Amino acid sequence: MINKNPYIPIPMKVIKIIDEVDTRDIKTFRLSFLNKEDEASFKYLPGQFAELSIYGKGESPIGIASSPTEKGYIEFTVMRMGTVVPGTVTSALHDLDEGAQIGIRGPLGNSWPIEFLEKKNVVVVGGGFAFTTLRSLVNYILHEDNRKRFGEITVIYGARNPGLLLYKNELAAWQKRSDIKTIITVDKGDESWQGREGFVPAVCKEIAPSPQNAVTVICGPPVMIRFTLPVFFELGFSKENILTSLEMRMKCGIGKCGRCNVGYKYVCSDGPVFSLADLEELLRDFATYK
Amino acid sequence: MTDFKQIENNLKKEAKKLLESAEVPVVLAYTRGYDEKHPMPFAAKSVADVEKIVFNEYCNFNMARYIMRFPDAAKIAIAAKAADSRALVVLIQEEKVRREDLVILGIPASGMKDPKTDQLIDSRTTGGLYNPVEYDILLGEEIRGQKTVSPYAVLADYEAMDKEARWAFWKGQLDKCIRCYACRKACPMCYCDPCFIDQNKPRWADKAPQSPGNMMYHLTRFHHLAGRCIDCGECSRACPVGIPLYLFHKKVAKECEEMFGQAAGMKLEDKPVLVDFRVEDSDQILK
Amino acid sequence: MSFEPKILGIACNWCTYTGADLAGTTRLHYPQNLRVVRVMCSSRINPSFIFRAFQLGADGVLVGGCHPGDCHYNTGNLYARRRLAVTKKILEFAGLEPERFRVEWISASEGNKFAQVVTEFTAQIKELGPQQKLKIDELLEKI
Amino acid sequence: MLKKISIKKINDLAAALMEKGTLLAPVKEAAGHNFAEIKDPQQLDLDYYNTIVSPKTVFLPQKEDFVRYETAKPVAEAQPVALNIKATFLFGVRPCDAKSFQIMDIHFHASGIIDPYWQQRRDATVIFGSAFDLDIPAQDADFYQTLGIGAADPEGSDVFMVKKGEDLLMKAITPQGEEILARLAMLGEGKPADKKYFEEYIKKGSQHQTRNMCLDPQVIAKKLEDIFHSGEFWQAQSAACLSCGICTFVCPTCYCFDICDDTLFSRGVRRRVWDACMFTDFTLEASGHNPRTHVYQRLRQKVCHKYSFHVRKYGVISCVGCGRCTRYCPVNIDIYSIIQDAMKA
Repeated sequence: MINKNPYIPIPMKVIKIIDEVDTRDIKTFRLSFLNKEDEASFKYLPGQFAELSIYGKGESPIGIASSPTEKGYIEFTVMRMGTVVPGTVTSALHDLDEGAQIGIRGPLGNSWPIEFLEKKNVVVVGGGFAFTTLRSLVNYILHEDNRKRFGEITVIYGARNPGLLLYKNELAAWQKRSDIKTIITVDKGDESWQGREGFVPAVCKEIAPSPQNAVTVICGPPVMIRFTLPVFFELGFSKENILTSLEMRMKCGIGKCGRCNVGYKYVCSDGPVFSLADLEELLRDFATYK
Repeated sequence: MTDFKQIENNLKKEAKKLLESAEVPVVLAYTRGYDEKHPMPFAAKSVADVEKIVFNEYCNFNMARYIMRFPDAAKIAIAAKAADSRALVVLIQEEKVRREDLVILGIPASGMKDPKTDQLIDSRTTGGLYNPVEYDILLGEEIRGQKTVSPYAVLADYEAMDKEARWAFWKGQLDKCIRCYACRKACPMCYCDPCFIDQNKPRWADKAPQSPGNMMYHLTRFHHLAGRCIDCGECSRACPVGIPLYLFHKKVAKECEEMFGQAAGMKLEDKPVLVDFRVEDSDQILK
Repeated sequence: MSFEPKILGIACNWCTYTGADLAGTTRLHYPQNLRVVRVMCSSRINPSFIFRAFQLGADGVLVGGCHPGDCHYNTGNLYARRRLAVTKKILEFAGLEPERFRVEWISASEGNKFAQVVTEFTAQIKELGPQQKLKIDELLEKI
Repeated sequence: MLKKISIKKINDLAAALMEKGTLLAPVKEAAGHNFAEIKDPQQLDLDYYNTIVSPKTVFLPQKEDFVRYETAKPVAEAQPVALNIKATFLFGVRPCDAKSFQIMDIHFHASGIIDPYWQQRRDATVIFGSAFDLDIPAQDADFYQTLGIGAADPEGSDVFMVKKGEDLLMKAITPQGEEILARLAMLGEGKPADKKYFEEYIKKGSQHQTRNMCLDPQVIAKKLEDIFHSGEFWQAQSAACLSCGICTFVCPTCYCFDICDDTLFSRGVRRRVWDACMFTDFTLEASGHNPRTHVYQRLRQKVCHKYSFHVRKYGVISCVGCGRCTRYCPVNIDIYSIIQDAMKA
């Protein structure tokens, strides 16, 4: 807990805003702490999230995109929502300029199970905009202090087209490294696209990561998850070794407001990371896979 | 007047016939709740369900509320008392349901009671009609010769109040509101999705149950029901804190009737008064 | 200090707003208490606008539209007439002050009438004093 | 410690409590009683069955302001709203409602984060429980016996009160109760006969008949999990449900809330407000996706949350059988009947 009162956000300053994609509706916000003591107490792990808060608009739970190994700031990648119901907070975030102040509450939720992943091969599968906490995880593992604790790292990341890939510079850097296997794919390339074309499930099938001492971490749109899971079952991954991150409408983020339950677990405080074995146990109002 | 038991039997008989014919997959009626005094709205979907149908003096729900729950049903049969039938008429006028998709089982009833207070639900709290205005099959004898009181007679006390007294009255009443939204959910005419009060762009009022938001919610809702409210009184009976919403609705209905010469939900061929106009409407109404 | 009311004007684009323009270009004087919002037609006015205006501190609301029969969209103001009549009644029934809400038909050529209505209405609202009943005090006044 | 006071002098007791802090007790309103602050000792009224809205309003008010801000100013300048907590006496809580506080405590203490608003109010409040009158049969809607709560169950109260003829017997149950009773000089000492009466009343209370079925939390939790995906069952149960918020708002163990900003021009306040899982937009996400679009899914959520999820997560059923949801439901949906049907399903 970072604040005496868990409902009151701490102030942060937007120090950098990066436009991630061609469509200009996804931006990465780099935030720095205004108070030193807040920074000291904000200890997080990849996979956790925080409530971004804009007074007058509301709060939005967003996964932390930076890695705890990056010091001095935290990053969030936010998409401007609003097809059916206008995304009040995300729109307001997108309208911010560098130098603005916002509030955040966090870190919240569990994280990717770092201890469980140690000494194992990690297959990271991401689709589209859901790559944020996976990026955090990959950067965490790739950090020189941590790299030795993990086995082989394979990243399979896909987007609809090249313009929609997040973190393009980082992806390029990963592709140059020898201690990580990075496969980038797009559903459909353009004239300048040199890389791979194809849907994420098909690429996973082609790459066929070995289930031997391996864990896969999957995050992406429901349709991608639905078709990717059978591929990993076929490859021989057990349900305990398939991890994913859920989202639900949240308000408090600390398991009090009673909104984000899936079965008897709250996504905000018991999740958002669940293994497929955990999920099987829970009663869902809807099924994104099966 | 046909007694309630007889109506129940007729209702069962007709429901059975309709469900057997397979032409009508849903019959909207009433069933026993946790005791006799607390019946529940009920959707009979098979012949086996027919036995569960009941009708007694506490079956005062407006069944028109449920008519849009069955988008897949080719035809719906519905047990309709006077107020329910008027609600159906408005829904038909507003093209929420088609007349040919309904089998209206009309129930002439007087002596309905509110289970909370055991008081008669008569013209004091509801429209003052005993016979449905629109039906296919009437499940009992038409009620004639019953003393009819103007549904607006109950407004006398309220109309006698001066402006400040009216404000004090409504402010006091509406401040009690806990915003459970039972009034709009019980109302057969409140079918908007989303309701204006749930919109977040623009946000008309805050969510907290305090005076400004309550005022906005109720005043706008009174407005939205102007010329459409068929005076079933469900909103007031649903209210857990006992706000007499029916008084305001009745007053608006009375005024609409005086200004535009038409009561809501009486004839299929009418249009609700606020989606209609006459060139010869007088500017005097704006004074 | 004398009471200077805040009056919200909601004017239809085709008649009243143009009429207000005319009043301006012909240098007619009228009180500056009116803030005008332009809408495409008087029938675009949602009754909630009026309730909300009073909540946000308006002392009066003046709606202007085309004369019945002259609507740019043929029938818009005929619907508006019925609707706004009901709005006025609702204000009355709730014990609010319907006299703070006024509807006038002002055509594009009636700059004079516009100035006259605004002058009259402002004087009337001044007489009535500040609108207190619906105004949201809590957030507007103290923090 | 057993004390007593003549019911005729109950207003003196009210006056004494008002001197020491805020006194909250059932007050008669148009539609029935509700807990409210007693401003005049004469207002104290023992002639009620139970309140419309449960006393959870005392610890979890429908509206709780967190922070006030001006949108034009930096976030750091926002002002948290101070909780002006005063010693509070919650008078006349029925046994089922007193039990509900303990159930809510579990939730508000869970996952390592204690809700500060709930806890501070809870700490400052002394609960005067009051037995149901055993001479009056329980209302049809009630079923607290099913949940193992007696009509004169002192659990959850700091002081428990029982009427004996013209007297009100008051027994301290907790140290806080002892303390406050010791400070009330107008109370007389309970005689051995009173003590006996009190003990017997409590025993008799557990026999006081409400609707009752044999309910094992683990069994019902499992049963509901089994039928969770039975659309037919839930659709039939929810056929009449209007999806309004009455049942959750009057419920003593419903805690779901929304956090929302109320802003006018540049000034605003962030607050929490009760929300209800029965509302359509409860789970509506900004993307437009809503996992619970149907009425049956929402009713299922409510019932399963109370009787299954809560059992799985915290080990207890989140219901005390006070019967409010049934009593105030506009279409007479009865959670007891749903549970009964679920057991048979």
